[in-house]
Amino acid sequence: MQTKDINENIAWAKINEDVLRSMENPRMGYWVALAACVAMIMCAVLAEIYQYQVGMGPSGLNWPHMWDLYIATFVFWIGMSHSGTLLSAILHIIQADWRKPIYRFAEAMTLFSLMTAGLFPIIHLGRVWNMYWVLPYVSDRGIWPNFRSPLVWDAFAITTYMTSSALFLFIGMIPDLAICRDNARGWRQKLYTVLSLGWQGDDRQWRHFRRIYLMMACFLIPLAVSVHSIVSADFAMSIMPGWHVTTFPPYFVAGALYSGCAAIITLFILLRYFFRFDEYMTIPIMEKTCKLTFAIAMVWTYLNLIEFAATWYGHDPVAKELLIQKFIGPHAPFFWTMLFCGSVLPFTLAFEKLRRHMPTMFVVSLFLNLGMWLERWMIVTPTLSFSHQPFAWDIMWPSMVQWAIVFGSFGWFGMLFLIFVKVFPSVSMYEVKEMVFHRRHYHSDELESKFHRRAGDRQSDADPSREGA
Amino acid sequence: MFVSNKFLSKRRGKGVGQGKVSQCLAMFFSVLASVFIVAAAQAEVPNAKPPTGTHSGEDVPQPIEFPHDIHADINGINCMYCHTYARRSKVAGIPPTSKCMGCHSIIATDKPRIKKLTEYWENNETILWNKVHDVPDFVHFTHEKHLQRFVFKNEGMDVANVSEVCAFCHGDVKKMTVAKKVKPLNMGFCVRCHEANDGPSDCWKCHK
Amino acid sequence: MSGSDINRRDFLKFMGLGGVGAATLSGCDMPTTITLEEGKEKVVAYLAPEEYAIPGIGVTFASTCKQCPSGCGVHGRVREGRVLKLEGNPDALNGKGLCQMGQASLQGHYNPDRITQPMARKGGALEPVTWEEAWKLMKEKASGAAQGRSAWFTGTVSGHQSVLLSALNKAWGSKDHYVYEAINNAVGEAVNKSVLGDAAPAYRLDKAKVVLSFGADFLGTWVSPVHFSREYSKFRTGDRGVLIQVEPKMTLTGGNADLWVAARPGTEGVVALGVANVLLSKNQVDGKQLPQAALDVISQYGVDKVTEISGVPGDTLVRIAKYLNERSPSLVLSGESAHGHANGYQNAMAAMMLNVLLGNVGETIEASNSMAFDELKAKHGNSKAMLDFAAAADAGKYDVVFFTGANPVYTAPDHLAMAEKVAKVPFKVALSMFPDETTMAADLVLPLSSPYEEWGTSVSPYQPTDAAISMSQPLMKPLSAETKSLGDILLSMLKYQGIKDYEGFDDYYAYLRSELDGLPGSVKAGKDGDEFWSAAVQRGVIKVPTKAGSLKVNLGDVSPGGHQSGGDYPMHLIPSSNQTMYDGRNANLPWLQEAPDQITKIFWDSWVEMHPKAAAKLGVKEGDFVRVESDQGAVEAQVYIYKGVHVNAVAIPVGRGHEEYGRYAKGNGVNPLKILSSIVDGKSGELATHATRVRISKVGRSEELPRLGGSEVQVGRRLVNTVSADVFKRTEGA
Amino acid sequence: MSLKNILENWSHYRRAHEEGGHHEYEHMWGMAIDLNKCTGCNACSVACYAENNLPTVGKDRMRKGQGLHWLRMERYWDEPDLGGDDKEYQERGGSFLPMMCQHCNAATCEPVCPVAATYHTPDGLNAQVYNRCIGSRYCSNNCPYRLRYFNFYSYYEESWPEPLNMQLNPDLSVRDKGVMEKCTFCIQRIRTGKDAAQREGREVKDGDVVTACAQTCPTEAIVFGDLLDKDAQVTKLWKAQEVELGRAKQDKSDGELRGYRVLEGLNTDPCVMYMDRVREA
Amino acid sequence: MKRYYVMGLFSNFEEAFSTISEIRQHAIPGVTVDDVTLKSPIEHPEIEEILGDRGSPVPKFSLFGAIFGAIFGFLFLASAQANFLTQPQGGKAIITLPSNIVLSYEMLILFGVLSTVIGFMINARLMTKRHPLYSEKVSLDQVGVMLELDEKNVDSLKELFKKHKVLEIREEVSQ
Repeated sequence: MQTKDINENIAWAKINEDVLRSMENPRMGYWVALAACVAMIMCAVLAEIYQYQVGMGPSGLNWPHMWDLYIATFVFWIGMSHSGTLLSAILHIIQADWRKPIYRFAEAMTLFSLMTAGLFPIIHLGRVWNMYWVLPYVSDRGIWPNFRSPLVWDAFAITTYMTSSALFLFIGMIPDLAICRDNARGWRQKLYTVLSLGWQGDDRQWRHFRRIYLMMACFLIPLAVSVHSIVSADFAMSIMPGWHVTTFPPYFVAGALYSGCAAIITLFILLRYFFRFDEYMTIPIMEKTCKLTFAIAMVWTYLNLIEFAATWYGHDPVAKELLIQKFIGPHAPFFWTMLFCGSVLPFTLAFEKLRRHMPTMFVVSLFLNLGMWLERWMIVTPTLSFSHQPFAWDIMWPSMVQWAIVFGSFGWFGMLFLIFVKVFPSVSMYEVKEMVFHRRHYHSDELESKFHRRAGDRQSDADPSREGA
Repeated sequence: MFVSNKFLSKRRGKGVGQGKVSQCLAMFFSVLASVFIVAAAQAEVPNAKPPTGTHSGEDVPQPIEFPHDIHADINGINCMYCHTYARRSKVAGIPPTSKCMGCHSIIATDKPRIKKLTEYWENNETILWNKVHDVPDFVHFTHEKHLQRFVFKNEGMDVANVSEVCAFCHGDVKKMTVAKKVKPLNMGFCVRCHEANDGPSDCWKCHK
Repeated sequence: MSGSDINRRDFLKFMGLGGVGAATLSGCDMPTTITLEEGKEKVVAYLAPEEYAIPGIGVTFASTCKQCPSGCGVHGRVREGRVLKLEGNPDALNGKGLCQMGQASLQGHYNPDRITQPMARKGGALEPVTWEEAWKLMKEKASGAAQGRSAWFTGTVSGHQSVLLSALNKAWGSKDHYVYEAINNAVGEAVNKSVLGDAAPAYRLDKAKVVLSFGADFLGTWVSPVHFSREYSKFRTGDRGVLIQVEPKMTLTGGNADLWVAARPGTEGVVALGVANVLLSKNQVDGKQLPQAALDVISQYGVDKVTEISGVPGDTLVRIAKYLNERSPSLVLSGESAHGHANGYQNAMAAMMLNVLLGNVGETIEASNSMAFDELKAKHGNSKAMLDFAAAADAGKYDVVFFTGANPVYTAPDHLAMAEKVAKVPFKVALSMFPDETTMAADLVLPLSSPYEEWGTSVSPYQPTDAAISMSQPLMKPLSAETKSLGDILLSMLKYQGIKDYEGFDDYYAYLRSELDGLPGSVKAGKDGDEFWSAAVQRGVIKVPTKAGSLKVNLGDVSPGGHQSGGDYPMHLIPSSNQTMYDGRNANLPWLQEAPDQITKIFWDSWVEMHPKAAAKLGVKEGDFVRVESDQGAVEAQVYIYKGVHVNAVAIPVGRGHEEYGRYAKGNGVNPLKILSSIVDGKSGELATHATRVRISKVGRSEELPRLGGSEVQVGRRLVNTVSADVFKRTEGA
Repeated sequence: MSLKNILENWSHYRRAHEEGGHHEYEHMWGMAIDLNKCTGCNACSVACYAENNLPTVGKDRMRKGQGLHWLRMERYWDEPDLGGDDKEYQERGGSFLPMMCQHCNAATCEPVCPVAATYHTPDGLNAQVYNRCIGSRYCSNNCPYRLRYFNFYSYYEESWPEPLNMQLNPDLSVRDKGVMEKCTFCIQRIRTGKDAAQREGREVKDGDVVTACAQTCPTEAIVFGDLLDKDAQVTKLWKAQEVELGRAKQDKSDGELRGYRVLEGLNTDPCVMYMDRVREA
Repeated sequence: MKRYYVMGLFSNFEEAFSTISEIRQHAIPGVTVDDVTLKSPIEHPEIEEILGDRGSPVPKFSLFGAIFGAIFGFLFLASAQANFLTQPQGGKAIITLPSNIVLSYEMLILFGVLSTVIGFMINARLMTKRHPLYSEKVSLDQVGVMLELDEKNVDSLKELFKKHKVLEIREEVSQ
C-alpha cells in the first residue's frame, strides 16, 4: 500500500517525459470527449440564441422567479473556482508540498470555472447587448453604474479574480512552459516561446519567481474569500427571507471550497486514469484531498445547521415559513437530496478503504458536486417562491432553455479543460521536481511515512528498486 | 431642490492627485490612470452654455423643398410663427397647410413649389413631411419647457432672438433650405447643457 | 378642457389620424434599432386645425359608455385624433368612477376584429360587399317583407335610437321588437311593478344601515354597478352599514359582505320567510304592514323548517334578523341567483315582503325619477323576449329580422336551438361591430361604428336621483370609413321607406340636433340652439325634469314555491355573471380576458367552482377537469375549490366559450348557458338561469389553473388587517 | 470629477438621506387606500392597463406568471374561514388588497440595481428608467412586495395588433423585452399636472394630479396626492391615521387607528398607506 | 580584452555548489561569486547560502500597487458617485462606505497583483532574449553555472569545472 506522497527517487527526466507525453497525440477518446463537449455547447448556444431573440420568456422564468438556474449555476461555478486557487495558495503558504502535483489542474479548473461562471450573469440579463453598462467607464452621459449594487461588486470581484487567478496560473506555469519550449517543435514551439517569456531558469529569475509566487498567493487568499463573500452578498444584502442571512459569507466560502474540492477529486481521478499519472497523482495525495474535503464538508454542515437553528429560533416568521417550505414544501425532494449529498455522503471520505478506492471516490465526488449544485439552487429558488407577499407565492420548473444552457456550461468547461490539458502541462513539472528533490534531500517524508506505516506495507515500501532512479 | 443639482454645475475637471511613485510604477499607472482619470477629466470640461457637439446630417428629401432661408432669414419670420405649438406643447408642430396658404394664396403663387402646395390644399390632402430631428421614442423632449425658459423668461441667457435659441439644438436653420440635423441630439449633448444651465437631472424628466 | 362650442364635425374632418408625432411606439431597443435614421418617421401637417387642438396636449370630450346597459357617462382623453383613455363623467350617475368594463370599452373601439365593411351571404359564406350592394339587398329582401313579417331583436335601446326604431317598426307595420339582455333584473322589475307600481325604484344604499341581499350583485353586474359602488362607499363610511349576502355562490358583493350566507339555490325566498319569522316571533317586529295571507305563510316557516330546506343554520337566521331589527332603515335586495329559478318570482316577492315588513318602502326604496319623455326611455331587456322570439321564429312568423346589440345565438341555451331557429328566418340582418355568433349567422351584416365614433343620446334604465339624457359624441374620426352608426342606418332606412318626417335630415347628427332643439324650454334652461347643444355635448348629460313618482304597497303571494329534487342530476348549476365577461360581450377585450375574476382570480378561461366537500367526494383537486352535465348537454372545465360556493352547487362563469367573436374570444373556455334546462320562472316567464340541475364527473385530465396569485391566505402576515366595525365607528364613525 | 468637490462636500455626500431628507423633496407623492371602501372590483387595474400601455400577454404566459399588471388586486381569504373543516362556508368575503408600487423612501430595489436604472426622484418617487435597464431583475427579487414586472417577451406586435396600438399612450414608452417595469404613480400625469400648473404660474394643488387608478375607483377608496401639501386630502388622511413617513413602526397611541403600511417592519418606508378593512365582529 | 561567457553543466546541485564555493573562495582571481549565474530546473532551497542573499524588490511593487489600488479605487468610486447625474439613494448616503470599501478592496488586490506581476517581469528580466549559452538541459535535470569573465580566466574556470565533474562546458564571446 502506497503511503508516500511521491516516490522521491523518481528521476527528473522521467517527470519531464511523463508530463510532456500527456500533452501529445490525443487519442480517439480525447476527440470524442471534445466533440461531446462541443455538442453540449451547441445546445446552450442554440438556446441562448433563441432566448436572445425572443426575450427571457422561453427560459421559463416568471414573476416572482426572476432568477433561477442561471444564478444558481453561476454561484456553483464561482464556488467551484475557489478550491483551485485558494487551496493552491494556502497550501503554498503553509508549505504543504503535496499540492505540487495537483495544483496546476486545480488552478486551471479555477480559471475555467470562472470563465464559465462569468457567462451566467451575462446570459441571465434581459438585455445582454447592454451588459457593459455594469462596468465603470467614462461616458459623456454623466452616468455610472450603481456601486451599491452587489451585482457591480460581482463584476469587480470576478474581473479581479479572473485576472489574478489567470496570472497566478500563468506565472506558476512559466518554468514549465520553458520546458515545453525546449522540447517542442512547430507551432507549439512558437507558442511556448512566446508564453515562456524568455525563461531560462537562472537564479535571478528563480529568486524573483519565488517572491512573486508568494506575494500572489498572499493576495489570492483574501481575494478568493472576498469574491465568494461578495457573491454571497448578492443574496445576503437583500431583505428576502432565506437570503438575508448573516452566516452567508462563510457559508458560501465553505460551500465554494467544498464543491471545489469535490471537483478536484473528480478531475484528479480522471487525469490519473487517462494520463496515467499514477506516480504523481498518488493515492496518499488523494487521501489528503479527501480528508480536507471531509473537513470542509463538516464545516459546511455546521453552517447549515446553525442557519436552520437561527432561523427556527429567530423572530422572523417569514424566514421561518420559508424554512418550513424548504423542509416540506415543493422543493423538499431537492432540499433533502442536497443535505444528503452534502452532509451524509461525505462520511464515505472518513473511511480509508473507501478513500483509496478510486471508482467509489469518483462517484462520490460527482454526488458531492450534485449536492453543491442543488445547494445553490435551493438558496436561489425557494426564497423567490415563498417570500414576504403570500400572493406572489408560486412554484416553477425551469424550462428546457435553462437546462440546455446549464448543461452546455458543463460542455464549455469540459472543452476548455480538455484543450488545456493538451496545450499546457497539467502537472507542474518543476514543482514535482522540487518536491522530489526536497523529499530526497530533507527526508521530510520519512517521518510521516513512519507514522503511517503499517506492518503489511513495509515490504512494498522498502523495495526501492521498484521505483527506478 | 434635488440634492445633486447644485453640485453638478460645480464640477471642474482635475485629475485625482498622485504622490511620487517609483519610475516603473509611474509609467505603468499613468497608462492605467489615463484610461479613467484623463478621459474623465476631459468629459468634465465645463461647457459653454449652449450645448456643444456637431453632427453631419444627411439631406432629407421632403415632399416640398421648403426654403427655411427665404422665410426665416430673408423675410425674417419668427420661428414660432409657423412652429406655433413650440411654446405651449411638447411638439413644435409643423405649420398646417392653411397657414401656408394664408400667405401663398397671394404671394409667389407662380413658383413650382407653391403650385405643389396649392395642389395639396385643393385636394384636401395632408402633407406628410419627413422627420429630421428625431429622438428615440423613449426620450420625451418638451419644446414648451425649453422655450419658456430660454425665450420668454430669458433666464441666464443673453439671447438676441428666438432663432438663436432654436439654433442650440437645430443649428442655424436660417442658412438652410430644407432642415438638416446638425447637432447630435444624443444624451451627452442634452446632459452637458443641463449641467451647464442647471437643468433638471432627474432621469424621469425625459425618460418615462 | 371639455370641448367648447366648436364644430366637432370640422374637427374630425381636419384632424388626421396620428397627427404630429404619429408613431410614439416602442420604448427600448435592440442594438440594431437604436440608430435613428433621419427622415424615416413621418410628420403630419394638419390641413386647418382648430385653435384648441394642440398636438401633444390631450383634450377631453364627454360621451357615454355602452359596454353594459347601465350607460355610464365617460370623459375621453383625445390626443392627436386618437382617444386614449376613458374616465367617468362626474356629471353623470356614475360620477368620476368607471368599472373595468368601461375602462376596457376602448379596446372594443380599437378592436382588431371589428367589422369594417358590409358583408352579405353569398353561397353560404359571408363576403364583403359595398354599401350600395347592401342597400340593394335590403331593398330586395327587407323592404319586400309583408306587413308585420319583420322584427327587431336588440339589446337595451334608449334615446333617439329607440324613437327611430319604433318609427321604423311602425312603418313596417310590425310591433315585434324583442329587447333582450341575458343579464337582467326582469323578475325583480316584475315584482317591483306589481308590489310598488314602479319597475325600477331607487335603491338608497347610502341611507340603509343594513343591506340584506339575496344574490343581488350590485357591486358587480346588478342594474348599475358603478353607481351602486359609489353608494356602497357612502354606506360603508360614517355610521357604517352591515352588508349581508345570501346566495349560493360568492359574487363580488358577497366578497365584500360582513356576513356571507350560503343558501341552497332557489331557497332564498324560504330564507327571507325564515328571517321574517324570526323577526316576528323573536324580535317582536310589528307585522301589521303585512297582509294576513303573508303572515300565515311566514308562520309556517319556522327556523327549523327553513334550515332544513335552505341549509342556512338557525343561528344565522337569528343573527340576520337581529341586524335587521336593531338597525334601521334596512334594504333587502334580490338578484340574479334568487331570480333565476322556477320560483324566482316568489323569491323576489319574499325579499320584497321583508322590505315591506321592515318599513323600507319609502325609506330606502324610493320612487324613481321617471323621465318626462316616455319615448326616450330605455327599453330594458329581459330573457322572455328571447324565448318569445325563438317561438315566433320557429313558427316562421318573420321574413326579416334585424339583430343589433344582442347575441342570442351565443347566449341562448341549446334547448332553444337558437341557431336553427334563426336560420329559419329567410333574411337576417345583423347590425354589429363584431363578428359574433349572431352576426355570423346573418345574411347581411352592416358594420356599426363604435360608441366613441358616433353621435347619440341614451337614457339609463336606472334613474335613481335625476333623470338624464346622456349624450354620445364622436371622440375621434371613425377608424373605418365604411362603418355607420345605428342612428344613421335607421334614419336611412326610414328615409328609404319614404317616411316624410325624416326626409329633411342629412344624417343622424342633423336629426339629433333638431330633436334636441325641440326639447321643451324647461330642459334647455334658457339656452337655445347652438348654445344648448354645445352645453349638452360639453357636459355629456342633459338633466331632465322628472315626474315625481310614488310608491304603493301591494304585496302579492309570498309562498316560496316548490323545491324540485334533482333526480339524476344532484347538483345545481350556477351560471354566474361577473364584471369581466359580463354576458359574453366582453370576451373580445384582451384587458378583460387578462383581468382576473375578482373572487377566484382566474383569467382567460372558464372554471368550475366547487365546494371542498363536493370536490373531495368526487375526488378532484384544483386544476382537474370535470364534466358538468345537464339534461341538455355537458361542458368541461377546470375546478377551482373554495368555500364560497354551496356544497350542492357548482358555479361556472358566463361569457366565455365563444365560437366566433374574434381572436380573443374564440375557443376560450366554455359557455354554461348552453346547457341550461328549459325551465322558466312561473310568474314572469323569464328563463330560469339558475335552476338547472347537473351531475359532475371526473374527466381525468389536469392542468395548472390559469390563476393569479399563490397563497390564498395571508399566512399571518397581516397585509390586510381587519378591525371590527365597533372600533371603526368609535374612531371614524359619523 | 475633482478631489476638491469630494472634500468640500464630504459631509453632504456622506449624509444619510433617510432622516429629515424629506424637506428636500419638491413633492412627496403618496396614496391612502381605504380597504373599508375597496370592493376589489379591479377597475383600477384595468385603468392602469389603459393608461400605462401595459401589454396583455395571453393565457399561457399569464399562467406561467409572465404577465404584467402594475396594479394587482390581491385577494386573501380569512384564515379562520379556511382553517379546519369545522366551518362549512366562509362567513365573510375576501380581503382585497390593491397592490401597486409602494414607492418606498428606503426602497430595497434602488440600491441593488447595477446600472442605477431605478432611483429616487425629487418627487419622492421610485423611478424606473426603462432605457437604462439591462434586465438583471435583481430589483424585483429584492422587492418584498413583488411589485416589479419584467418584459419576458417583446409584446408590441402581438399585444397591440392594428388598430389596437392606436390606443397607446404617447406620453410614455412602450417597453420592449428585457426591461423591468412597475407602477410609476402615473408619472406622465404628474408631469402634465405640474406643467399645467407651471403654465398657469401657480403651485401644484391637490387634485391637479390624479393617478388612473384613483380616478377610476368607483368607491373612491384610493386617494392620491402630495404628502408635503398640508391641505391635500391624502395628507389629512395620513395625519388622521397617525402614519408618518420615516417611521418604521407607527406608534399609535390608542391602538384603534386603521392606518398602516404593508410590511412596515421591513423599514422600507413606503408612500402608500392602507387603512384596515372593517367588518362586523 | 575579450570577455567570455562560460557555462558548465553539472548533473546535480552538489557539484555546482562546490564549484561556486571555490569561486567564492577566490579560486580564480578577479572572479567573484557575483559574476555567477546559476541555471537550474528548480530553485534550490538553500541557494542563498551559496550565492548570497541577492534580494528581490518584488514585494515593494506589491505594496505600492496595493496602496495605489486602494486609494485610486476609493477616489475613483467616490468621485464617480459624487458626480453621478442621478443618485439612486434609497435612503442612504451618496458616497457609501460599505460598498466603496468592498470595491476598493478589490481594486487593492487587482492593482497589487498587476503591479507584482509587472515588478516580476521587470526584475526577472523576462521578455528578453534567451542567453546564447542557454542549454535545454537546464530545464531538464542539469544545473548550469555560468560566469562572465575575462579571457585570461577562462581556462582556469574550465579547470575548476572539470574538477567538479562538469558534464559539458560551453563558451561564447561576450559582446
